[in-house]
Amino acid sequence: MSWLVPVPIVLPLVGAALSILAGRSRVAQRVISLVILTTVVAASVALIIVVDRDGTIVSNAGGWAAPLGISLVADRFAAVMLLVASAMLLVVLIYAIGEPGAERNHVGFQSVYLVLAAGVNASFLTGDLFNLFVAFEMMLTASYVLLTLGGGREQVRAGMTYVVISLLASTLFVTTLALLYSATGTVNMADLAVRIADLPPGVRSAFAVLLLVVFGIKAALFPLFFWLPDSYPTAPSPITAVFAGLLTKVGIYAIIRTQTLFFPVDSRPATLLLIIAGATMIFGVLGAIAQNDVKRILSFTIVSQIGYMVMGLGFFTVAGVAAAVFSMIHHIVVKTTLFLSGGLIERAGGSSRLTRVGAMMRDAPVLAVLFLLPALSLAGIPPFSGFISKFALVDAGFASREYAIVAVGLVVSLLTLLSMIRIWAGVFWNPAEEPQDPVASAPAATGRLGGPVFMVVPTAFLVACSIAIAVAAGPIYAFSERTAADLLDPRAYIQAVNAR
Amino acid sequence: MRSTTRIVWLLVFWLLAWGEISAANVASGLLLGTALLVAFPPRRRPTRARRVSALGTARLIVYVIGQLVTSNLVMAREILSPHSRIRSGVLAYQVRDASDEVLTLIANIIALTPGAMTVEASRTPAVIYVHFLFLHDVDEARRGIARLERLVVAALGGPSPIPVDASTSKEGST
Amino acid sequence: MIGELLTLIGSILVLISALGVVRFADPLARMHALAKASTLGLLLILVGAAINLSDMNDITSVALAGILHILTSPPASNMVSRAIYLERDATHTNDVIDEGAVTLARYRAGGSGSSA
Amino acid sequence: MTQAAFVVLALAGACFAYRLSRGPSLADRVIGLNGFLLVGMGALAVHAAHTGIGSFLPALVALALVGPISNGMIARFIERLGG
Amino acid sequence: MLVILAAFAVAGLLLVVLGRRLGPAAFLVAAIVPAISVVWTCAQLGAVSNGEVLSEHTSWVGGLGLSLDFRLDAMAATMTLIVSGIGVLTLVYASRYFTADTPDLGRLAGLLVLFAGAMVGVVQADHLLVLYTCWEITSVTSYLLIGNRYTDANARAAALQALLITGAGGLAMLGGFVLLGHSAGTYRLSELAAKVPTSGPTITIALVLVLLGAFTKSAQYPFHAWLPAAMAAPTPVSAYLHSAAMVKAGVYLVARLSPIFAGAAVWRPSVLAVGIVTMVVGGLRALRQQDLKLLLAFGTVSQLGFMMVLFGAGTPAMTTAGWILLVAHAMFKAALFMVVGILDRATGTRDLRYLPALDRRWRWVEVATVISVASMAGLPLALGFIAKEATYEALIDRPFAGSAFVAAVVVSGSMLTVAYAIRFWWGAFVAPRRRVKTHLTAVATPAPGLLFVGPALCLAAASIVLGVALALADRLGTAAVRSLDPSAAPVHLALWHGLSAPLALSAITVAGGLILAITDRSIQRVLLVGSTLPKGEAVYLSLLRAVGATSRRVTGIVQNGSLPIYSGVILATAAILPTATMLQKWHWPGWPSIGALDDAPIAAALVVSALGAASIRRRFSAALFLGATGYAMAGLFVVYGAPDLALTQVTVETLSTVVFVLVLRRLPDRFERQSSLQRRAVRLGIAGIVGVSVFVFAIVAAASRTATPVSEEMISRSVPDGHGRNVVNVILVDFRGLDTLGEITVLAAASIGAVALARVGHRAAAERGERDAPRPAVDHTASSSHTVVPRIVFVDVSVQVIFHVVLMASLWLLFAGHNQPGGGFVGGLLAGSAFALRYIAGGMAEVRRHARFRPWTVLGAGLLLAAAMAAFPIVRGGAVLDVASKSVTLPAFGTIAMSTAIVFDIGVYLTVVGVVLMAFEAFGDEREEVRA
Amino acid sequence: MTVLLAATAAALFAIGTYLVLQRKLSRIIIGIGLMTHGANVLLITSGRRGDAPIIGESNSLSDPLPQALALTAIVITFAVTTLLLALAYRSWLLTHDDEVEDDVGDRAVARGLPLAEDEENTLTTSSTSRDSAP
Ligand code: NA
Ligand code: NA
Repeated sequence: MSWLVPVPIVLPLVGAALSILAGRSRVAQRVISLVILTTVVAASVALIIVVDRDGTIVSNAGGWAAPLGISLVADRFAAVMLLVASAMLLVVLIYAIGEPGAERNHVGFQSVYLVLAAGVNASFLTGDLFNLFVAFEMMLTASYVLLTLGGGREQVRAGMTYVVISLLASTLFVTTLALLYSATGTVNMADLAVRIADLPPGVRSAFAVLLLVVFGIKAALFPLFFWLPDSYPTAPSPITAVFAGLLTKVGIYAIIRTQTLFFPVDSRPATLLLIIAGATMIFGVLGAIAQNDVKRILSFTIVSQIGYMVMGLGFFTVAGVAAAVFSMIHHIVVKTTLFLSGGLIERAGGSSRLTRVGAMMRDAPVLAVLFLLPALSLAGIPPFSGFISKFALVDAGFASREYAIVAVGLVVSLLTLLSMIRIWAGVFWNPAEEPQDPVASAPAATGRLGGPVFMVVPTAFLVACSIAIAVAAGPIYAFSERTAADLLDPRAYIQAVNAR
Repeated sequence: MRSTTRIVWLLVFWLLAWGEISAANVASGLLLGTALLVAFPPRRRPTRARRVSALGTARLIVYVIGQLVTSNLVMAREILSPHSRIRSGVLAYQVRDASDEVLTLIANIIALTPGAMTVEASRTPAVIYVHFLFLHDVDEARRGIARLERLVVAALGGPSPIPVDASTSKEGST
Repeated sequence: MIGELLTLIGSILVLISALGVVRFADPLARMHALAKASTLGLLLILVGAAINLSDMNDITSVALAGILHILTSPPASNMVSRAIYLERDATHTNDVIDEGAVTLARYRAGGSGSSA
Repeated sequence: MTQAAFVVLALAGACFAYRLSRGPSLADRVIGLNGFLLVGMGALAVHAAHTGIGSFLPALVALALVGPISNGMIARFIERLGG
Repeated sequence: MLVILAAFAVAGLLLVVLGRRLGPAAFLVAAIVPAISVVWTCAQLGAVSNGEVLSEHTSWVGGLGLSLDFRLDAMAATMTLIVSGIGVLTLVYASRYFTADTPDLGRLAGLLVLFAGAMVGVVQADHLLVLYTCWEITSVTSYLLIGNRYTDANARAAALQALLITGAGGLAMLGGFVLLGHSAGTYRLSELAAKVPTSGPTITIALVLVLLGAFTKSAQYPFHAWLPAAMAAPTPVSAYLHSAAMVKAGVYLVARLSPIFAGAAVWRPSVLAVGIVTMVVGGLRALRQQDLKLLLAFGTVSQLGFMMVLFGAGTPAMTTAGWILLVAHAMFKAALFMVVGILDRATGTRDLRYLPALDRRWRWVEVATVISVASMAGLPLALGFIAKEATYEALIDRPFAGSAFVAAVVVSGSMLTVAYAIRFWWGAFVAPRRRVKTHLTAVATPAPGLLFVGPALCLAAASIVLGVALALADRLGTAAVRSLDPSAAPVHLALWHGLSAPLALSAITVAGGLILAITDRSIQRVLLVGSTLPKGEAVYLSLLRAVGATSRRVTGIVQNGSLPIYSGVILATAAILPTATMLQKWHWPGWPSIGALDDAPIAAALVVSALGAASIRRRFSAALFLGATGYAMAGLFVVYGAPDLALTQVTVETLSTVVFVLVLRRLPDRFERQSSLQRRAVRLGIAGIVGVSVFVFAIVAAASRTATPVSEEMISRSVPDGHGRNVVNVILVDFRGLDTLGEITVLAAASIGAVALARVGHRAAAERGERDAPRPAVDHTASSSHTVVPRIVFVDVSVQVIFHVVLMASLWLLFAGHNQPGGGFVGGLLAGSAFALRYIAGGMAEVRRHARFRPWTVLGAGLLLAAAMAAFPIVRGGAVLDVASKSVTLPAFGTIAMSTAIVFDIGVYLTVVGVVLMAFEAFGDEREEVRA
Repeated sequence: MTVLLAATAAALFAIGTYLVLQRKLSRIIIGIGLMTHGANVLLITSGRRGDAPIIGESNSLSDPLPQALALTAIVITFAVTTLLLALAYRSWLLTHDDEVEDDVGDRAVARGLPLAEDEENTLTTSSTSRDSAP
């Protein structure tokens, strides 16, 4: 089955090329994207089944065994992220197509979107640290383009912040790669795992922290997250949804992957991770409470939620990492859903500012449901998936006797609830306080569903997915536990890569 | 230039690049050169076909090399000596054979020699403006350009009546 | 040996022109000085290198570089000179004679169709 | 003698670098950068002759081809901008 | 049990979504499921009363010990009956309370059903986390119910307050539960007693956390404020949530845990203290209310405190009394709320100062009121009386330290209850009639219908029936108390305990209450004591404000919106954190060699040009310095032995310059603002830190190398397996072809972005014409819309000559690349330079005239070629990018090695050409666009 | 790695950092360019120094892998720089400057604009009115 592994990377690239060539026909472009992404989802499903059954699959690009070539490694962690991510990409694409907006009609949109998909998928699958850099760049460059496609003033300003910070992160990544190669003579991840163990302890720990900072910028950790809430909200909703759902998770993925794979127990920055986790949660959620705009609030809660995942990792136990993995799955789905709902709200209300919209309960009850359920899930209210995630983290934290961070996590979840409720009240209950911005778009006619069918249905589907995660939490958590066990004992990974 | 000339020129370049004359290189050079000229056809101008003179070209080259050496010496003296002999100025020179090729070749050769520099050229009228660094004798400088013009025209196989064609004059700006 | 000598002479010519670029007072004059480095100096270095190299492929490469340089560098330096000339302040030059002043004036007036 | 050529070229490079950094006009800087490139081309050739290895000659060819391009672009730029 | 809970959920959701059209009838539909629950529970009563326990277990998240465990014992059955039974009555009542024109009744009915289901879940849960789950669902549904009339600001605020306070308590409780679960090794309530240790700091903390949850939910002082505020909810909601159901959850939890933890040092004192204070404060506040509903709300607070006291003590007798009070309170309080709702609907006010007098048709309402009030006051014959008697009896034995004090407070608290009970009846019915006699302002208020009064009457009847015919409840009560505390003695509910001390206390209570009620006005000053206590609202409000203010202050500082500060923080973090970590286990490997002499001029050039770029205050010159740095980098690549890099660097640098020129020609050349000295000092500081850590890292990392690099193998296998002598190129197109594929993708995406950004203004125009498809390559109309670039003769002709040469050179680099420096990238960049020449000669029109193909086509074709070369081997069953090679021997040509790697490299080449063309497409046009 | 080149890389990083911490996008772009050069110095020096890695020309070849990696990094930086320049260009079209402005929303929060919702005010009013003294 190893032929399946590169499919999620290469297929979108072929699609992107075709899409560029098919520039004169939007319909053709859409068909290409839909077919490609559906196929990728199918491939991801197949991969996760096979990987869970038979163990890690390695596919060597070009047929060159590690460390000569680039190994693509599908283990449980990669497979599950791949599946969730590609499903999100497909659903959001349908939403984007369903939105009658000008920006998504740009001739380049579909191809760049496919490049983003390829980059995200490659980030999960690659077993080579430099190739991870390239995958990041694919993903990021595509994201720069998607963010600024409209060319509006806010988008340009936000784009500057986003691109500059991302470029700094990329430069730091290259620098880290250079230093790592300098110290070890390899960039293959399995190989690095072996060679880093031979480095002096100080150097090892320093590299752990350096990699943490590098990926921490992408993952939006404190104090590296400030760019995120300034840039994400300016993009069109489907774009923000993908960014929010996937891009930061790719950063977290890289953090979890590198920290567990490369560094032996004594050089993992566990305490630092917990401190960062706490600060990220707190500053993120305080930021969310201070905001007045749906998308900005949601953006800040991305940050605070990232703190939870880092907290799970910081325990470095199977329970903790499993909780982190489960959180990632949950959060990708729920956050994407929330931004899609937010897009519908913005469309129906003509604005995403809490003061400009209001009392939408009456006109858009469907949107109310589509927002409330994922919002409660995000805040960790049972029985939704967010609760399972929160409980798993709390459970892991108590098992590790890290009471302080657990307490922070619980308080932050209450504040998260407050921030979600502020959106709920501001959008669906409170009357609008300010008149509509005359320049901004007027509220669109919404109809009974509260929006165009092909926007509402994908959103509803994701809401159903997030509920399904809670219902099927048993098997999903069990899978997360197996994933965590794999991650914390990387011998199987290394062996699979090095098996010639 | 004719297409065949261009292809040959490209082939020579190709062989120099590969540094080896082999059947494969010649074939590929011809093939790619032709392909390039087909894919990116050079703009055809209604100019009279010239017959490039080998002797004229050789004489031109010798002249240029001589100029190169002498002007370099003059320039070196100027740079290294404490006293400045600089007496600069711009001359306008009307070219008799006003074809683009001649104009360009004159302008470029002037650029190769220190002490003189083309600063502007116009097609109609066919005038080049040359900046001299040591303009002690204006007439001598003009004669220098005229000599160059003669050599260039001889090398390119002129002189020819100037074909006044509409498209060229429209495009020429200055 | 002869190759190395040519190389050294070429280098010295380049250095002299560099001194000229430093010493000369106005941009056009500096341009003249640079033309020295870009022609004879570099060509001598290339010839010297070609003599010293043994591989035929390498020699042809050096030759190619030389030919291409002669081909491409004049129009470029002409363009730079032209830009300097057209944009400089006509009233503040050291030129003893400027037969192009008319052209210059017309250019400035936008008669050339330039949108600058 | 090769070493001497390198030293001489380095000195020339320093002179061009001086013009590049002092200007004062943009054209002067272009001249400086151009000279800098020429020194680079010269050094490449000397290097090749010195080591007998032709690996860097394609770079020499490329420089001969593309070096003037930036000059031309900048010239067009100065034309619009002035000075 | 799970089936019934699921039925609640499904029915609730269906009503929320589809119940819109039903109008008030939705409530009758909604009553079906609770009715089923009542019937089902009654059917189990026989078994349950015999002490049997029904249980169900369904696994949920095995790995976390989460399973859906439910059980029905007598206590759970009691609560289920209360919750479902009163639920049915409330829903019937609501169908008359709301008029048909009220919007969204379906949603309200559905939420009530959902809430009822969650409440049933709370009482039937046998798993702490399932209990928590249902608990939180009640919080959320109560939020939505209280705020249902969202146009009312009070309702919204009250809903939020309820949610936040109970939510906070819930989270504390979750923490406590997890701690308990970890200590006991089980989350099963039924197993907890056997397994949990009852002392130790962990248990203490856990219990405090759990109690926080219980106190907030049951509106205990000082967390009680949300309950009176929640009276903004429609009255049926209050009647249900705030008397019978939700507020009992905390009491229920305490009742469940008391027998297990009463021995723990923290348990009894805290529960009793909180309960006592709540009871008194609630009573005092109730006496001061003019709004009947608020009076009941504070009465509920007081009664909940009372119940806390009873259950929290953890003695069997107190628990018994608690059980009776629980049942009694549910009945009389729900009935009274319903009465208030009826009055409110009919008269338009709930203020006892303005209520009109009601005529005889209202007698059934008054009957229900009198009975319920009597039960509340603990007058004989009513169930409330028995509860009070049982309490006094339980306390008289002084079962624990301080019980005398508790008894005294309970008596006083009960006096207050009597007083506000009288105040309620008097204010609602008697006083208005007296006012009518004096002022003659009687209004004929229409009497309520049967279904409206019925539920209240039913509850009142139950209060009397149970109060008189106690035997009915005897068995259930015994079983319930024993299900909580197996050591409890049988409950014997008796109307008449004989002339005993409890009776005397009851008499004192009633008498005291009467006196309080009569001297109402004159003791208001005393009652002000109640309002001088710190108020829960105030605490809540100041907390909420503090959170808001803190969040804004912190966010204002941290998230200040300034990119330089963000960059500075990131760079400083990236420099300091790793270096500091390294310093913790510091080991200096010693200085490496100073450096080769060859490098010195290059290093100098690098640093000088970089400094130039930093110091110059003109945009374009800075770009030139960057270019010089780039060329110096190429020099470093040369001395380090990296020809491909040198080649790439010079071509990239040239094209960068081209792009810089294209863009910067539009921007003003000079930077204007000079920043303050202080800012520059900070910048310099961060720059210094970054520099130092790079230096340290570079030296330490290099000195740590022990292993041989993996590239040794690449060198040895380049020719035999990679079929190329240029190892770098073999790496790029073969060993690490995936990197290259990704890289050209980045190029393509970036160029698309550049075109999109730079040509935003053009799109609208294009949309009108050809649906913004990329413009065709040969666009003769284009030149008319763009300024004609001044042509220069010598440039025109030179470009004519050089153009094809450059293209030829690019092809040479492309094809030679596998064996000598070159390759697709450099080739493509050089070909792109050819078009730059065209641009120099004649601007965009010239580029379009000669490019022949649309930039998009070139870009797409290149990418497709490369991606297809990568994908094709997969189809054949090989690995991605698997290179196939074949040697062909032709006569006169010799052996020619054919490899798919070269096809891949052609793809790279085309992509790069496309990118350069796209860059011109983006920035090339002379005309400056309209401001968008 | 030598002290000289480590110091060169450090200098490039430091100067780049200094430029990146400014407001004009063109300066930031140049700063990032310098930092990338610094990273490439580190990359190229992370491998062995030697003659061009072309088989058959020499016996002491330089390490080809960092070269390939650096090449990829150079091209990617070029691509993204182009995009950033497009942003600068667009910014100039919109504002006639390429200055990176502060985020409007963040500034609003920092200036302490009140929360728009009426939760707080409502609570204040309703809770005082509710418990009216008789
Ligand atoms: Na991100
Ligand atoms: Na609002």
